[in-house]
Amino acid sequence: MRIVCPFCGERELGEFTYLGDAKPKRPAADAGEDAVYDYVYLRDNVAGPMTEHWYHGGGCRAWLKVTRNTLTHEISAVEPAAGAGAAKVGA
Amino acid sequence: MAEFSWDVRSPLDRALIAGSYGAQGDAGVSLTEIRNFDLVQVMARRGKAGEMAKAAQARVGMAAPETPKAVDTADATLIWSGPEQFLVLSKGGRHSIEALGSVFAGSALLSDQSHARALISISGDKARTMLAKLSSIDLHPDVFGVGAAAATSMDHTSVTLWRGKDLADGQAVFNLLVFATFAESLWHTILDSAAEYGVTVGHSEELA
Amino acid sequence: MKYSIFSLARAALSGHKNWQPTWRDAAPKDRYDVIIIGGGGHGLATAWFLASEFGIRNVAVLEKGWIGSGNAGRNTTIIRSNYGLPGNTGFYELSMKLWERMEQDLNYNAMVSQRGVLNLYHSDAQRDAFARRGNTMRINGIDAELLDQAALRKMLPFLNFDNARFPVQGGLLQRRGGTARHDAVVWGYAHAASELGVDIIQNCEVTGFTRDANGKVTGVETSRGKIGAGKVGMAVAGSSSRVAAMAGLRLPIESHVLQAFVSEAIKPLIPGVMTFGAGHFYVSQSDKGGLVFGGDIDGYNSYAQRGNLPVVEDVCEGGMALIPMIGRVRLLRQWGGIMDMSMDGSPIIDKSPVDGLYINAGWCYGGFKATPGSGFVFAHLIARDQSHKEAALFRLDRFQRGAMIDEKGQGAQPNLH
Amino acid sequence: MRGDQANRLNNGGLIDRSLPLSFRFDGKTFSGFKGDTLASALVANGVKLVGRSFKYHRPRGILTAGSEEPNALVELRSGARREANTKATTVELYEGLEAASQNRWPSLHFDVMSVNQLFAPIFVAGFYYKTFMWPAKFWEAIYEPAIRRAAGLGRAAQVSDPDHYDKAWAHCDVVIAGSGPAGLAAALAAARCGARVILCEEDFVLGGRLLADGGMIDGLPAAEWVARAVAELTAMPDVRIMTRTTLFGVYDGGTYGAIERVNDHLPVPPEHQVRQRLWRIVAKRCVVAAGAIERPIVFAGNDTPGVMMASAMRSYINRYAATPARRIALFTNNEDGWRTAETAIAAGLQVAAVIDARPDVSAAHRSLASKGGFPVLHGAVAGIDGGKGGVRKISVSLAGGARAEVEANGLAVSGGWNPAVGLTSYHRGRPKWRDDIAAFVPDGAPPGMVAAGAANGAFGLGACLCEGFEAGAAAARDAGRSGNIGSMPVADDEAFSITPLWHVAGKGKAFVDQQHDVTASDVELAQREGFQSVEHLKRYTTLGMATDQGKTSNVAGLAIMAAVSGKSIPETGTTIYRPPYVPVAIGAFAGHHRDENFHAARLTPSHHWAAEQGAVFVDTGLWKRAQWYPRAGEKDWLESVTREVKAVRSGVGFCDVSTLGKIDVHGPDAGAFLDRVYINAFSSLAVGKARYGLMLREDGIVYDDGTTSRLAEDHYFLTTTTAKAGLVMQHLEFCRQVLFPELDVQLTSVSDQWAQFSIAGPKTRDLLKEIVDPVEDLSNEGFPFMGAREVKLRGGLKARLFRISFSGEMAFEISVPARYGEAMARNLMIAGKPFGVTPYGTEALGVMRIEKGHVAGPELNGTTTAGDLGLGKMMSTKKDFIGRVMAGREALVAPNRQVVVGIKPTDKARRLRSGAHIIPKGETPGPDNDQGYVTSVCFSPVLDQWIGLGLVERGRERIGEIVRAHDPLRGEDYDVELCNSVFYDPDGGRQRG
Repeated sequence: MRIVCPFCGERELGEFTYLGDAKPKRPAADAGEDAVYDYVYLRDNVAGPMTEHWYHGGGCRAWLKVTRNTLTHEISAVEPAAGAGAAKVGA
Repeated sequence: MAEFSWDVRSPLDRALIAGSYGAQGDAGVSLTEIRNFDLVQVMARRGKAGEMAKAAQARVGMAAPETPKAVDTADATLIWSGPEQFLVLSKGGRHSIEALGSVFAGSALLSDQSHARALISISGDKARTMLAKLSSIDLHPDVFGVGAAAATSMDHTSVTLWRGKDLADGQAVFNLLVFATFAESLWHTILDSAAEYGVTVGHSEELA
Repeated sequence: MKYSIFSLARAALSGHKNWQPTWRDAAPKDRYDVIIIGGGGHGLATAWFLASEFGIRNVAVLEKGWIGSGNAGRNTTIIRSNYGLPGNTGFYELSMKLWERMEQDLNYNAMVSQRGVLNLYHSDAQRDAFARRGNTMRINGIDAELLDQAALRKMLPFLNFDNARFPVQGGLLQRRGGTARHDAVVWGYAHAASELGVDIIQNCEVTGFTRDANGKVTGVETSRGKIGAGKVGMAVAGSSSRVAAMAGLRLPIESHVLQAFVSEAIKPLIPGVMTFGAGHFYVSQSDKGGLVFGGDIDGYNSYAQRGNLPVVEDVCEGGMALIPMIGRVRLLRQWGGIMDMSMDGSPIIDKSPVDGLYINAGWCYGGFKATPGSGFVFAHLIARDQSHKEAALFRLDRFQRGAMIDEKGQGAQPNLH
Repeated sequence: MRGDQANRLNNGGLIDRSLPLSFRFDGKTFSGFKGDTLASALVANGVKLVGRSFKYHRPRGILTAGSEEPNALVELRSGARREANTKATTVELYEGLEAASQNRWPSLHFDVMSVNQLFAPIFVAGFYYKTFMWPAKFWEAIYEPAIRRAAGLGRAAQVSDPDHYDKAWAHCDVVIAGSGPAGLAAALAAARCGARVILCEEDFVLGGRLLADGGMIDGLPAAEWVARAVAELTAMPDVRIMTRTTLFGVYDGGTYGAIERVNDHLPVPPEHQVRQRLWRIVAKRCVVAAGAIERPIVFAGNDTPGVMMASAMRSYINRYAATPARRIALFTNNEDGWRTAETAIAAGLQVAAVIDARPDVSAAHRSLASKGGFPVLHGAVAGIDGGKGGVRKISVSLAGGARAEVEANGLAVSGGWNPAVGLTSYHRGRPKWRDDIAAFVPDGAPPGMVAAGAANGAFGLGACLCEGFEAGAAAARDAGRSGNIGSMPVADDEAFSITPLWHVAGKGKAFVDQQHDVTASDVELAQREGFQSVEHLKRYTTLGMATDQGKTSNVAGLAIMAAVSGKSIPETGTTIYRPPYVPVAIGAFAGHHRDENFHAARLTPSHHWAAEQGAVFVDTGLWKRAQWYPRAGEKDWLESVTREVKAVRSGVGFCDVSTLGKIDVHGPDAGAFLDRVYINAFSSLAVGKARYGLMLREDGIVYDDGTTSRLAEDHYFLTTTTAKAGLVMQHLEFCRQVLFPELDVQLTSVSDQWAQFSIAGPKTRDLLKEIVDPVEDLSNEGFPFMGAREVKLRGGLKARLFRISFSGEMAFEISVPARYGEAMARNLMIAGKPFGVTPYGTEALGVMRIEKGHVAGPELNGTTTAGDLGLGKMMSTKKDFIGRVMAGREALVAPNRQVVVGIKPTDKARRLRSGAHIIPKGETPGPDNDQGYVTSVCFSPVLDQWIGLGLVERGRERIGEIVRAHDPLRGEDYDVELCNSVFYDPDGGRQRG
């Protein structure tokens, strides 16, 4: 598998670390235990295109949001995480 | 009062044995460790990438690279190291962290990496062939030209790789910054990879 | 049909023309007392235990492909009960005891071979962790031995003791561990269950659940029509989330790919099962002679049933680091299975929040060794509506309560278990 | 020179008669030529019997001339370089080659295990599932060892592989598998477009089937055309031709695996060179021009030595000038097979007969037969009279029902051709059936891949060239290249007609899978027993699971299954194709990463100094750390470690702690950021101060700990444990970039920038005064406990000084830029000499932390909470932080949790061991009273006894209770007392002093 890092270009799988589904969002501080349980433990476990967090730790250290089909491993989109460098230019 | 000497020692001080290594005959790979340099990581503050770029321009007279490139200025090399960050490589304290502090005040945060890395310069007509054993990126001259840079990994270890100016005979030069505590181990791996081509080993105090 | 050397000899005289199918290839009836979704080892074992132990024989096992086509048919065949945490320890030992009598129970030779499972350690910290685990095993009445380097040098002189980045210092050995012929386990349960009247229905994919007004599951919709059921159990590791979603459930499970490898057949080289403690590699040698080996999961969610090169390299690096004599042995086949990776690395065997639906899931990459135990406790749960005592901690709500069973201590990150 | 090569033709072939090579097979010396394979050299020497089969130990000969070979497997080389199951058909002959037949005892010609054939009526497919069950314990003791000894094929080397391997990456626009007509045409087209091309050929010569079958291309003899094409390709700088290289797999994102047998054609690799190299080829497009594999027809006795694939026979005669037999018969069901008759006649061999299963043969072939004076028999081979000496007589059942016999000592068989659909199917694709050629062809392929030529079912030479050329051009175009493509090579297409014939009914064993001894009746038995799915068939009979991956057997097997179950072949379907295309040495996948090079080693800045001191090193993750520093006369590690601890506790010592993860946290929001990742507050930390921090995972379990200092308003210096350094960095970047992007904070690893030493003991300050510039105030007031600031050293060097203590003594940690690390160690020795300074290693560090009750790795085991560690009070209630909510779950705050407590044996002479379990006094150990375990132990020089920490149920409420340390694994059981986990200086006076 090769991921096109928006900063570095296409790179080999070995440079990246996987975290998982990027859809769950960390609940607000007052959201309560059920919301956090859901965030930490429950997964859609998508069979098909899924947007995921990958870390380019073997390269530029950017966290990325990679849209990848879990049935075929085909990658259709990659974008930086909100706080990864360029995304915040001028913010 | 005891007499102290504060000798600096490169992380490759023991492992590097100047001379030839591996196959006999014309060496296909030349390895030179560059010792004792200043290396500063410059990272833009949130939303201050523009100001950081201006500050860099004012300081070295060149725009800092915004894509994976390395640019040579009169007395420093600026190497892209990630989004909105770059490394300043220089000698003799001209661009040390102390010297750069005021330059980037307010626009960027600095971290001294001078001692965190070892710098190895690789050339020779088998340099590219040898590097293909270590690097998963495409080093074809059309793809990785003079001034191209990459934050990448070799042997599962993070490195910064860039292509310097070609030598007078047209040979490509690949510069490699490796983490100091991994340097000796990676050095042996490089030697093993290069041995079949014959290697010339040396070290230098001069940036290429 | 009873299998034995005598029936074989008799059959040979008639040119083997009289053998009957090992199991009946049944067509679906309108209704069953219990439907088990998934014709893998766990599903078929559940059906056999329902019929043989709990007296429920009006049972169907629905398999979307051919039986054993999921992880039962693509694992590395290891059996062991060397777990360290309450919940796992007793359960896997229950399973081990069932392995030890399986062939006589089923009248089918699944080649259960107790040649030993050895976990190697390479540091004092690992030794201490194994000591803790081994003592847990002993306290639970399970065999365990802590071996030092001297003992291993005698036993396995080919390991890399002297020229290694992380020299082998010793190991935790469970002599009763070993391997079993994975396909034969499936066929054996199918054979025995079929003899007791269980319907094994292949090429029958479940596409939905039928529910009554109260939401209770009343049956399943399949590629071969609706089938009614008093209770429905799912044993579809790899596809648990997809099947659960048909009942509106989200599970604490991710699907990941685990690769496995076999080498060309060679004369006996490696006696038992061993795991490398300083890298991702475990190996045994099959009766046919192939080295069967594997390592870590690829690390990303996947339903593709195939993996990538970095893991192949990683596993072979581990193999060469541990057993440098296998350098010239050739890797013959690589394949991948979909692992139900749970959030603490341990399985879920529980009633679901949906009335009438029972879950057997989350086996990570350890489901094969659990096959008989899982079948037994799942049958118990379905038949009695109550967890078997050795499966009482495998509850679905344990994450909500904070009662995880986390052998590796990696937390809610499935790709690290 | 011809030597004893009785079956060598005088002329022709691609062998170099000027380079004779001598080799040994089963101890007997033979000769061959450069350009031979082991198989062709054996053929030239008239060797027919080369191996024994897997189950029945039947005598077997050479069936094919390629990597699909099921029978001619040998042990190549000897000793540490012995390679089991090596296909003689792919071994390039070299001087001094040694090979031995396998799976036989005592000899190939007299094999005791061939008695298995007598039991053949019982040893049918799956027989072992039905027996060997009684008595149960006999399986491991008797049955299985016998089966294991009998099974397997060759013997692997029993000692470490002495050769080296490496791995490399290559990048290109178009990678091409195979250099036959389609592959070469594809390479020409792509390269002329300016594409970067890699052409992989598993053979050691380019040309594929052209090498054996010749033909005319662009008006030139094939060999000449190949030479021109290769010359053109070689002249282009961006074309790389890799012979002896098999493209074996396709992975995601256009990554292909290939194995290059760099030096397998030599007795041993030259110095500094590898045996084999694994290539990871990254290509935008791939053209699979891997050709097709001729398939056998299953008939009784089809495994007799001397029965050979028709195309293989042509290879031996044309390419190697070696004649498998003097008088041959041909059995074919298709047009292509006839070429072998033509070849045999051209080589001056006798053709005994052609047995053609088709109702008609062409006029040309009829006239060939009459000219050659041999009959054409319409029918099929029904049996072979022969044995280990080879074929003697062939029995034919003629179309009309009559029988005929043909005397011949070789039989060429052609059952048609199977395109090599492996690569195109490795992403679980299923090939589709084509009736016209009676074969499976690719039905789609992984992204970026296309099949061309025979691999795509195009069997004519003209069609191969055309498909290859067009595929090459399209691939280059898709990769964004264009150029003058030149003209397409052209050739005539041969006619191809086939009448499918899979199995000829007859008496005697008819083998489908020759290597695994799977017969046609085994397939029928499997069907009878319900193993009708092709995957069941494969698993039940082991069809196609041998080292040839069923390349010659799979399709026949499923065709027979289709016939007996009354289904069509496409309905029956294929099994899943799995890489690698040919078996690949495990050593090649490992490459450089073996032995000491398995993983990188990280060295601390003072490593070489410590080595000079004679330190014993321990592996901690990738690090090599000084574990202790033995001195002459010390009898064991314990004596050394005890000395080091005493030296620290009474004087001063130092230890390199550079392995701790070190992270610069910069920016105006640095404090706010740390507040969110630690359970305790850091925004309130004063500049110049340090604080111990604890991080949780989001699930509320402790993740890591360390000391973090505030060096400036917007600059914190965070340390992590050695083990978690990389992971914590990744976690913090996740927090920064994903969870809290609004915070203006930057993170940089400075782990390698700083050499950090812990200096500890009552004389620490005395020593430091020698090192630190006198202007720095090191007094308790000037530099209080938990102070942290930059200081100047004598000579002007700047350092960071932290007044923190892991040992419980008065202690500092001092950091200097890493290249000064070694000098720092030396200077500490010089400066500390008057105070008896003692370097100490990780063992002493560990002893002192246990004496102080500090938790470390064994307690931070991924299942413990802050409360379990006795640090629950650190959890701030005034802020949100990672893990806060989940940490409050009922089971994580239950009162009966196992918590950290001190443990010491009641008998002071007793050694305590980690991993012992805690059982209440007077109870029989069992799962219900297993209350915890000992996590960490040490011999405490201060207390003069073994002590430890443990995780024990309600431990802190049970201080003073005597319990059992139960350690059945080591046969120990003794009383221990639960005690306060801080054994030494519990009120902390020493570290504050």
